[in-house]
Amino acid sequence: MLHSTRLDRQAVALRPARNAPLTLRIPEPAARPGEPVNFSKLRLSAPGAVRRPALDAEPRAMHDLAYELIRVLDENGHAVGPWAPEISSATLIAGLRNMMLTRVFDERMYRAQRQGKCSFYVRSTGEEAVAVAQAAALESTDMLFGSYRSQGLLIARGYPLLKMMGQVYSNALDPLLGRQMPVMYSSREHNYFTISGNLGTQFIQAVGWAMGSALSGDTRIAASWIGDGTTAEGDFHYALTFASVYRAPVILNVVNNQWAISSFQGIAGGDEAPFAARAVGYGLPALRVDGNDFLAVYAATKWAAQRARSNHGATLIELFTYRAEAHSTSDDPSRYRPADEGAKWPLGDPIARLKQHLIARGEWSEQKHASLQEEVTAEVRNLQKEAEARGVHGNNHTASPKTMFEGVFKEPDPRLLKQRQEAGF
Amino acid sequence: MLHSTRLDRQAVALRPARNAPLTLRIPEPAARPGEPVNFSKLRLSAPGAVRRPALDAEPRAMHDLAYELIRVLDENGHAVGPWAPEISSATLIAGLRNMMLTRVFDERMYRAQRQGKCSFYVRSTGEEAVAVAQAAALESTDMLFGSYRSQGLLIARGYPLLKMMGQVYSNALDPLLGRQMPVMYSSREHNYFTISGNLGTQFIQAVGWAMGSALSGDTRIAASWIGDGTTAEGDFHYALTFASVYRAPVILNVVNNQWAISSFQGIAGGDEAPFAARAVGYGLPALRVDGNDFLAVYAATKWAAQRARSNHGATLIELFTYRAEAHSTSDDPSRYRPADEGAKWPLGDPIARLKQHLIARGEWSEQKHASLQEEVTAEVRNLQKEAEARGVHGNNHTASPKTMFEGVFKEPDPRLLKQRQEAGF
Amino acid sequence: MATMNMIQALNSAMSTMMARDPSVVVFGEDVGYFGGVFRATDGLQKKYGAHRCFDTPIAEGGIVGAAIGMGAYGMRPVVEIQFADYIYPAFDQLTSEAARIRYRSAGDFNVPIVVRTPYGGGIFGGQTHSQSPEGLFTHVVGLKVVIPSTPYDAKGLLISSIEDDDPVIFLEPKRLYTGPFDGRHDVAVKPWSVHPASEVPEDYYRVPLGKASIVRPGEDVTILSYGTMVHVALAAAQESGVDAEVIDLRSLIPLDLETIMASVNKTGRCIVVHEATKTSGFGAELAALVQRECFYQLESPVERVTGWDIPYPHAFEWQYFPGPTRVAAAMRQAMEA
Amino acid sequence: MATMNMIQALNSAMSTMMARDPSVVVFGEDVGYFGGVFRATDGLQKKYGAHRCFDTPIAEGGIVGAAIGMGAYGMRPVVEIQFADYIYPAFDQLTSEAARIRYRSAGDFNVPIVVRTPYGGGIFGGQTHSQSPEGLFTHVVGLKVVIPSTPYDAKGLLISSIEDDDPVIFLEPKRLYTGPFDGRHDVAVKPWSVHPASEVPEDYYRVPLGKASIVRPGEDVTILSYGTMVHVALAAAQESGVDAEVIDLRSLIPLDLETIMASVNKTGRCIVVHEATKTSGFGAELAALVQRECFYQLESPVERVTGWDIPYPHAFEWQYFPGPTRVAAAMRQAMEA
Ligand SMILES: Cc1ncc(C[n+]2csc(CCOP(=O)(O)OP(=O)(O)O)c2C)c(N)n1
Ligand SMILES: Cc1ncc(C[n+]2csc(CCOP(=O)(O)OP(=O)(O)O)c2C)c(N)n1
Ligand SMILES: [Mg+2]
Ligand SMILES: [Mg+2]
Repeated sequence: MLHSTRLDRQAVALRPARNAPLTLRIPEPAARPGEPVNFSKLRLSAPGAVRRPALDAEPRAMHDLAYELIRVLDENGHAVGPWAPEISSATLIAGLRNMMLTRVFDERMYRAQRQGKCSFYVRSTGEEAVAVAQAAALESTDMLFGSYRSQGLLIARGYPLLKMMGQVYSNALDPLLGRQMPVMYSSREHNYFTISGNLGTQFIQAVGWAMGSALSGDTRIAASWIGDGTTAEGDFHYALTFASVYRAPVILNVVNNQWAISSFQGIAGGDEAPFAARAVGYGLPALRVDGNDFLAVYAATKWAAQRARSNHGATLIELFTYRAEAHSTSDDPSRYRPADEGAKWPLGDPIARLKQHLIARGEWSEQKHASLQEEVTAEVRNLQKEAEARGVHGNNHTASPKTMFEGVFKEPDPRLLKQRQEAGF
Repeated sequence: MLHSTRLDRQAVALRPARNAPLTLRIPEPAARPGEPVNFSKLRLSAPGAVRRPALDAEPRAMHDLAYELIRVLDENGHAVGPWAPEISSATLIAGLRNMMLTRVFDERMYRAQRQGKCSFYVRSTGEEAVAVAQAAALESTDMLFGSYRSQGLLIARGYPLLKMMGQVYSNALDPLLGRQMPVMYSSREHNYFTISGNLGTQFIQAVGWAMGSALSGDTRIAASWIGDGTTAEGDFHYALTFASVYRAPVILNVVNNQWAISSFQGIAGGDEAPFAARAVGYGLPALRVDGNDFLAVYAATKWAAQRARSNHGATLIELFTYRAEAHSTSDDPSRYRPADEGAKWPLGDPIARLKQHLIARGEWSEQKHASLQEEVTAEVRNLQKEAEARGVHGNNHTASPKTMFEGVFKEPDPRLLKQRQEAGF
Repeated sequence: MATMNMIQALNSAMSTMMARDPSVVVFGEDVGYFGGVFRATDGLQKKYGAHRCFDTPIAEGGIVGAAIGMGAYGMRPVVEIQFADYIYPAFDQLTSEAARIRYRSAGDFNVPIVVRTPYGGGIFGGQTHSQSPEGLFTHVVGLKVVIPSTPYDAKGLLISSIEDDDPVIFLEPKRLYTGPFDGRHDVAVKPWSVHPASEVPEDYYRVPLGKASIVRPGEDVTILSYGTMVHVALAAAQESGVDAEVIDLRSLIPLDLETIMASVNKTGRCIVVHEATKTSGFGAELAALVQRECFYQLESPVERVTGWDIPYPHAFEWQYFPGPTRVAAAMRQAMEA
Repeated sequence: MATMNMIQALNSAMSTMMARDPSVVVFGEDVGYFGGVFRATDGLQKKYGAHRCFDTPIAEGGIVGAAIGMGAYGMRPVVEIQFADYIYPAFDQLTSEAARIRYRSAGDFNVPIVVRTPYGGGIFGGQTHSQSPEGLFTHVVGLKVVIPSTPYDAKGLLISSIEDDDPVIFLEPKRLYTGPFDGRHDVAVKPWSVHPASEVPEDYYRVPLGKASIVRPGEDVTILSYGTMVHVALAAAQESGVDAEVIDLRSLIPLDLETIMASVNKTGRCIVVHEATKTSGFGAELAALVQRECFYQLESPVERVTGWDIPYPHAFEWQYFPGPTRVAAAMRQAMEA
């Protein structure tokens, strides 16, 4: 008989070759505490060097952009290259102000936490351009699905700082009735979706929202933000898949601030390919942008928004930036990265760079800047006083505890009526 | 005052432009029942046309391969181009036999289901080369994480058909004691991981297994298979992420058989980019291969296996094929696709094509083929008789029901001892 | 009025709501052109267009996540998870998001979605086409959990669920799709058409959530059940000769505790019947509630007749399934205790 | 012997096992170089190398899926989910895979993994850093669920869990990491060092799974609890003046039903205390079991003192937390019933 089962098995079951032992690669950042900072592996492009494709360009013809870095501001603060946006000085100054406001707000809330006045805080220091420039590039009716580090979006949309503080302090001004941690804001009025403590979930929700808008023949688009670390979650994949399949009008932003708590971006796969490149496999266009360059962020976001509005679907934007401070008030970055890494970040500080540009443009001065700095500081300080007068965390100046039994469902829950009685409220 | 909050808000809150209404794209296949088949959108390359990169090529330098189609067999059955593997005729004939065995086995089990002898069955008709050629390219000690359509792997590894039938019939021969459905095989002895009914879960498990092997300095690699539809699950994304980050020695296969039950591959995003292209964003190399070309599948798998064995990490392989029969015995494809789509599949049938090649090679003939066909048919028929003598589904010839209370945990569970008593076993 | 089986009734509920409310959209794996592997969405795409009823990628977490976003936009998505066994990839979106969004946003946003999914055994689906995960969802505050047992209720409850402004997990006893299966697997199953609850209005109507139904009044022992097990309990009452009061809960969350208490206070005995595994199943909650609320009226302990604490074993379907014989035995035992 | 807090004891357990068994590997988000956000894996990477203890991508489903594969390979992965609130993305891998692989493969493969995760409130973590999901896992057949309440038990139970050949969900009461918090949040918390169970051997030892511990013998009422609530129950016993027998279950699956029954048969009263939300929490299962097994000995209904059926509200941490006052009131009430 030509082929017995036994023979086949032998033909298939090759003898294991004497291979060298396998090894596993555990990625390590370029520098740890005590070591000199090392940015030699960063993929940067020169300002103005990256091409700007047509709004209806085929994603397949844009792969290169996932590996470049769109930069507009050069070393002297001049806007150069095809991505230099048409943008009024008024808009830029408003953006500058909102970034400064965000930074001052962050600093003061951070200090309030250190003084025990709130339970927790997350700063967005160094990343202000991401939120503020993107808010400027979008329409106020577009829906934003942010993260806990997206406060700049809300500030740029004019959400009352007093309400933000109310939530940070969990006091009587807290619009969320003490139910949420600081920084997990929500405002339907400002088209700002309720922030989740669970990473990544908002990414696919934003796609769903955009699908709803498109199904309804509406004109509003959605945008969402997640961190470099969070790209590893399933929701990231769902978002890209659904956005691609249904050509949903949504902007999907990855804020690559190099760190996810103590894990550098290589632990999420960023060393193997830029996060922007993830878009390639889904047939989505990707833009990789200097996140500390207000003009570049603005221009890239405008491009993606216009593309979405004209029914060309979703864009993935990687915003390349640096988390200049600790992850949160629970974190101490000196344990895992060189203390001076942030200060030496080669793409600088977004506020300083926009200021430089405005001065180069002849629309700004050190003096104006100093007085604006004073103004926003005073604004925040005054509001803070007002807010603290209404209570701080832990001193029971929040909404009545009986409210905690309400609003799980739209209709009152009989179980909770009983439980509220039992609790004595 | 230069900037009031009110003013800023206005600067940012652009008036909604009068955009055209948004629309949502719902993908549709090229043809539905009653319409002529339409393969105009298929991305095919000519046999022999695709380059073969070095085993240690940078993934970044291989993107083109995700969009090409590796084909070795030309229209006349000749092996052409750089991917034509060095492979003995004995191995090819063994492969041919295993494919034929798989097809006959599938047909007979399918008919047994129609006769009410088993509860359910899944055929792999038309996709036999995927499993059989890949098994031939791997070592028998490599660990396989297959799907419910991977029976060809197990057959090629010489797993006793009688045991497979035992499981299909849930009879006394069932090594899984009646606990699993037909087709969800498991064999530690054959390094064949227990098949899950839940799609996709095995993909990241395979990566974990490979990580374990690499951590242990072993030489064994892992391979896993999922369908085109299943690429949308989170586990797909986890697998690619972990494989990329840790450079795990694993082969990740997407069997693109064009359909996921009634959904064509465009519903999983396949119209926007080939599934192979998903690898790009993770910095993984991708090969896109004619899944009905035994030699191409073998060659691509060998390449990926050698790459993994030499510590260059994972490869994503898209196996481009066609599900020639129904999804399962619960399905009726005439409701959602043209009846003749399979017959007209431009890449032919894997068995016919390998047969043609062997004849072209001078190692085979119509006669030999016919007698081999008879032989495998007889083998399966005889085994089937033997198996059916030990019982078929529903006639209580399986293991004792008391076994169903065993083996949830390694140690006996006191709850289950009680419950078994209560059940009267 | 028309005669419908449960699939037809569900289809009719979706169709009715799609016609009434343009914000109702239906999607899930294979639900579009094909009409779903159980045919529940048959014809909807044809009738209302691919934009109202469409296929999705195989990503349950994505389906539910997208539905949440769409719900927040203002639509009322009705999504299908092909089998309840495959709902776990969506567990995070359901638990951390759908269930919490109203509360955490203090009412700013809400999630008016329905997640339909066939559950339960009886079709030789093995471990991964037979599960009854309802107990898990009852522990997640913010989710409603609804399970019909007849075509009439299926349509009325599904309409109420679609109109509900909160997320509803709508579990469909797949064994009941085509007939009122009572667990007697060795006799031919009757079709729905011989059952009065197959008379279903073709138009809009609601069966409210949170109202149980007493499907068999009785004096001796209260049987709490839902879905397939309602019919099993009825068969068991007959088989046992015990005058059981059989209650169909219809929705687990919200729960009609009043009806339950009134019955147990009357009968003094209670048995919970479900197909899910025993430990920490919803039967545990029911037993805990009943022993607490009716302690001084109880003449015997609350019993649970449930699936065993094992995965649903393919070949031992009927040895796993808590059929009428087991339920009847429990009834008789309760009477003796 | 050394004096350890719970974090140190857990660290010592992992270190002990990594030294003994090269197949033990530790991974999770931030657990490598940094040593974990709660410092539980501090120093392990330095001591055993990056291949034994390393960071992972933020993908809980990926972490557990990879651990399952590694376990099947022959390793004993001990993975950390940063907060129990983030375990849901891994729910499918835990439920459909880890829990089922031994059974479905008839013993061909098994999953000797431990999933460590901090749970519970008391740190003003709000809705997503405070949850107690243990009840869900007790419903999943094939998973063991372990919860320590002292440093000594934490190390001994973690070692038993690592050596166990089946998947173990190891829930760590994060509020107990640094001291035996008893719910009296308005007084300074004592450090572990003043508690006898902070005496922890530096070497290998086991505390077996499935054996409860009677932490306070008593005659009047049985308190069933675990984790943080054990200390709350002790404080409540003191506050109430009721002679409560406080039982620390230590593992929920397997459950030490014998110890529970013996105690309730003695006291005739039972209160279950947990921090998780009430409906379908593990308290339901315990109440259902106790009323069934001890029906004729019970003098009052089994009571549950638990978290309310709401998400953990950030500012109302102490109004949510079932503290000693609520437990004491339940004790007195049980005595009056
Ligand atoms: C599902 C889930 N897993 C883990 C966490 C804990 N966690 C909070 S923030 C964080 C790091 C996120 O990093 P990245 O996505 O880069 O965002 P960044 O903080 O840098 O803005 C982690 C792990 C969480 N909140 N949710
Ligand atoms: C998690 C999960 N979701 C859904 C299903 C139901 N289901 C079984 S097979 C299938 C289609 C899979 O298609 P594909 O991945 O292309 O593989 P193929 O059947 O074509 O080999 C679906 C949706 C499942 N088994 N598991
Ligand atoms: Mg980050
Ligand atoms: Mg397929």
